[in-house]
Amino acid sequence: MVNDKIDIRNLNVWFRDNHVLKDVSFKIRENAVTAIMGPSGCGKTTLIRAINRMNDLIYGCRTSGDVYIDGHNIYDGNINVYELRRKVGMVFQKPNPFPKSIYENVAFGPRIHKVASGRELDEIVERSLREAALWDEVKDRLHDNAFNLSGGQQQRLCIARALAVKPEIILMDEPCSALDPAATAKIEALIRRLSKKYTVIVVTHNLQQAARISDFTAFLYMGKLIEYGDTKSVFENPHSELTEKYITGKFG
Amino acid sequence: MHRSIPTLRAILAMSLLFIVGVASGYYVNPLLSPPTVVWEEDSAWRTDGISISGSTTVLPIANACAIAFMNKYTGTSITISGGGSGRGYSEVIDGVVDIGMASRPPKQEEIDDAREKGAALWLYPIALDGVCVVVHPSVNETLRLTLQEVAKIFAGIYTRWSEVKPGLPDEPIYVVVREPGSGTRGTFEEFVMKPYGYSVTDAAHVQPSNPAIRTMIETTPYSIGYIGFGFITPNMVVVALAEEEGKPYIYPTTENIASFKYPISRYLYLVTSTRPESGSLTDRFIDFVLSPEGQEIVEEQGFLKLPKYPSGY
Amino acid sequence: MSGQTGERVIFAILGVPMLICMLIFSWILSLLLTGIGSVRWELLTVSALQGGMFEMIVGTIYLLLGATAIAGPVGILAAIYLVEYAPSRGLTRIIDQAINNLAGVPSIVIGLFGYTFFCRHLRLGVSLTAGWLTLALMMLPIIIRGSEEALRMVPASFKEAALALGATRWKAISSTTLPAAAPGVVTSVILGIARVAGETAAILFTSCVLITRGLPRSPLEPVMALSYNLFVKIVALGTPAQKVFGVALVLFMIVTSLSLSAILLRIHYRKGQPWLMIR
Amino acid sequence: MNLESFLKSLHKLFMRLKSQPVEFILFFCASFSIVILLLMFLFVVKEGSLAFVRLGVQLIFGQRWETNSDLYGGFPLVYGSLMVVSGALVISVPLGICTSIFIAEVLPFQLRDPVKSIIELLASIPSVIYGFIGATFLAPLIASIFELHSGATALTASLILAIMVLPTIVGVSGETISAVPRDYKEAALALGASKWQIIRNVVLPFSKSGMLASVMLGFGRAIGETVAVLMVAGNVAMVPTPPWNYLAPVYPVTAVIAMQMGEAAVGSLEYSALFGLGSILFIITFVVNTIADVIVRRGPVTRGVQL
Repeated sequence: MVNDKIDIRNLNVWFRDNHVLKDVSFKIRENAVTAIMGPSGCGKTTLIRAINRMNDLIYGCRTSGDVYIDGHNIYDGNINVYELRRKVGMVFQKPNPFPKSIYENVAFGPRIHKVASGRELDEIVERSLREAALWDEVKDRLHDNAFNLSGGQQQRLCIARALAVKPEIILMDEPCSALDPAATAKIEALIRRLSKKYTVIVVTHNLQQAARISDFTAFLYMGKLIEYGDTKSVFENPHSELTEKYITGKFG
Repeated sequence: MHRSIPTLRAILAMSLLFIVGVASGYYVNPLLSPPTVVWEEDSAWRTDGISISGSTTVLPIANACAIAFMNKYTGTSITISGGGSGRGYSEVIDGVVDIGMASRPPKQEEIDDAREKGAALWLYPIALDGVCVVVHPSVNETLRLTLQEVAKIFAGIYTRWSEVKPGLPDEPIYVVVREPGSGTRGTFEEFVMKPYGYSVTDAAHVQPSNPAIRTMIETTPYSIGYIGFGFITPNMVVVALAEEEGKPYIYPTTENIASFKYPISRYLYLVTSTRPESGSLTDRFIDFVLSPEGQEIVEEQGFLKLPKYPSGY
Repeated sequence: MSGQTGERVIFAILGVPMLICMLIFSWILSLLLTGIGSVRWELLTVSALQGGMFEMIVGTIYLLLGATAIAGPVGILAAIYLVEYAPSRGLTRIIDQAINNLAGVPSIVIGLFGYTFFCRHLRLGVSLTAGWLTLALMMLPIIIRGSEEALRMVPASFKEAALALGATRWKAISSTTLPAAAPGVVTSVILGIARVAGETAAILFTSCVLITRGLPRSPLEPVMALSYNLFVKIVALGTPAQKVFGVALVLFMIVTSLSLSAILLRIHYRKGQPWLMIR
Repeated sequence: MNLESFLKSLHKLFMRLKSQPVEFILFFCASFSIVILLLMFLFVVKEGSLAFVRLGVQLIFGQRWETNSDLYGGFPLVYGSLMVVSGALVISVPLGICTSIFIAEVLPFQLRDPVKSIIELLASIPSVIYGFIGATFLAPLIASIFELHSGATALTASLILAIMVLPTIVGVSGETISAVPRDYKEAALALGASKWQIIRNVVLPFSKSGMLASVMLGFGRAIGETVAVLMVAGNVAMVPTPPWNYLAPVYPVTAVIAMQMGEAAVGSLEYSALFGLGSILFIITFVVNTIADVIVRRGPVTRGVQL
């Protein structure tokens, strides 16, 4: 059975006088990979940061409209933002592990939420690293500094870190843009695998990548949602002329 | 991007501003002093300038006198800076200033230094500084103490009058002192407390001025304090002091203070390196301080004027 | 929800110190403002011989202008060298260290140095010039630090663009980097002035006198200054506070308006320079 | 760097400077600070040498400072300085660090600049004004609270000093907090960390060395402060009894120099002793500044250091 996990309604975001997202509305399917693509500066990152309210932290940012997750409006006054962010994990463009050991990186989330300690924590770390397909590579050096890992490993570590707090949704902001093709392939495979358990939203400007990994694709242009549908139909049979131009490489 | 170097321009502007500022100073300066009057007997000192530095105790006298002098003789310029007695002597000897201020006679090294550099120190006493120890009449009608006894009282070692001397009332001593920083307190502590290494007890009651001490002593039984000579009234008992056991007990009188028989007394001096030329501004200024008008200012500043104007210097 | 209440408590604990800081500031301000009524403003233009403070105000300005004229160019040029030229990291590091240490030298020690070196060794005596040099030493590190920061904030691409067009190094820097950094440089100079405007310990032995007639006629004469006057009157002469309130207030206003203008200038220009907004 | 290569690089530098007049002028200006610092050390120590030779360690450890009897024992003075400064730091360090955290992490954006500016203004108020305020308002207040005869005590001096070094501490530790990479904060935020958890787990570990440096700098500023301290410390050259009695007057080193420099005849033992104190002060601040510098450099700039 298929469900809608996230329901975005008339979302508008401004940075100071700059209207970045204009009236975006669409629904995101549960346990699937949704790709958001579009040329640089079209508001992709802003859109996913609106889903876990990370935009709140940027000075001069205003938001209107609603985002429902499991039927709860996250822009309601009484929502607990920290609970929300725990439920909606995020992976960033550049791998950003903390300057701590591999173990401590993954344990960071469970620790601050005080959900586990001791053996239990060890288990969570192991489970998360396995899920992120990193366990075999690092199991013997869990207490090494995370910066000793390669870029691709660092990014998978960041994914493991996000998984450790048991999120339901994972937002990925161009997770492969700083990686080489081999590492990219690993991450892409990982994303496919994760979509069985999690709702994954990936921002990308790489068309092939969107086509390869996503079940659904949204196309943003100048802050507006131009097209949204299942990936196959968007790529093979776009409704909008803009989408077609973008896909065929006429601009962007 | 063809804006040429605003930083250099800013530097230029700054220097220009600076030059304008200094130039305007030249312009403003004459405005500050009233137009020059043609004097009947014109002499060089009327447009001359001298500088004075030294003791901070003498500073208020010199400051007030200089202001009065410059307002009277509008062509003159007297520059005064503080420092201390040591600075006063050394700068007079080195010829950096024309007149030094000192609250003590020169030390041997300073005399040696002066001789070495060919300067003869001329000391002009301009005021007397004598500090009188006074008690409330309830203590005794006459009281004689050695400096050490006074020191012990002010240090809080004696806490009851009966401990000081047999026959005095068995009552707690009520110590009154001036605020730290006061010249009177400084003199008192230098002559009475420091030689014995004592410091004033925490239990002392601090009063901000001579009149305040006067009122305090007059109204508080069993009190003791110190006060400028000019502030003594019949309602208090002045204590006769001896430098140590066996030496005579001296009352503070004008003569005793002027002759330094009274232990807590000193002159305040103006110092020059040679005998000032008669008719020079240095000479005129010292004359002014010693004149009745100048001595009036000495009293206003809370010091004792000289008993009779010394003429032998 | 209980987590959020706990957080509020912690923030309250963190916030109280900030409120204390604000309170201290408003307390100081209110103390100085309560005395404003008792100050006779006509004294600003009256000579010190008549109890005014005209010469002290002008004297203070003299000291500041001269010190700025010395420390400004030297400081700015030093900053340019450090940012744009300095060849070896080792040398830059040593100069950097020296500047930091110079900034940390207590003003009284600078005053001692000024007295032995400028007044006695260079035979300048207690004079305006000695005061300029001493104050310039105090301003120097502030100006270098501030200008350095301003210069570093200008993207290297500006300069490179000019270099690519065939400009010499100095030409490239002076025509692109410097104009872009100018507001920051000027701010640092003003901050330097503000820092020394109220300085007492450094000019205590080097350039000030309590009273003299009029303004200095040459740079080798001593000068009257607000801070010195306030200090001597309270400490040495024991003048009651009410009588020197005017001096204190004028000094406060001069210094505060200087630093306020520097702060406002900085905020204004940071907003006006788009390349500073990118982090 | 060994001597030979140092000389070689120095030679290279000179060759470069010779060919480029502009660079030569700039280099001259830049090296000015080093020259001044050396001169300063040289002259202050030179003037103090007589005291160092004649008094030796007595200048630091001697118990009595009595100009009248030519006794120059700096211990009560150094003790007074340290007492006043530690009192000031005990007050201002927690205040300053909490304030800087609060401004950088909690305060709404619009308020940050105004609040920072106000604290910066506190830094620029001349010390003679602080002294004036301390002597006319704070000292009487202290006197009446603790029922003392005079409010000129170590406590008063500590309070005034605390206010004076507060901006330094807030400023420098604020700078290091704003240097915490946004990456780390966002990563923690995305994991659902609350603001306090970010402060504790990301900001504090990252900026603790900078905060330590700010404390060192505050110490350096406080121990060198002269005029304000002189006006409120009471100036009695004795170690208070008991030694931790903050309600007793003290006579910090800087105050002694400022008060007695004028008194001292040039070339006398007193004059030299004052310069001796000055060079001790110079060395203390030099060491403290250098340590602070090292801490700052070692601090948050390097990525990948175990926190």
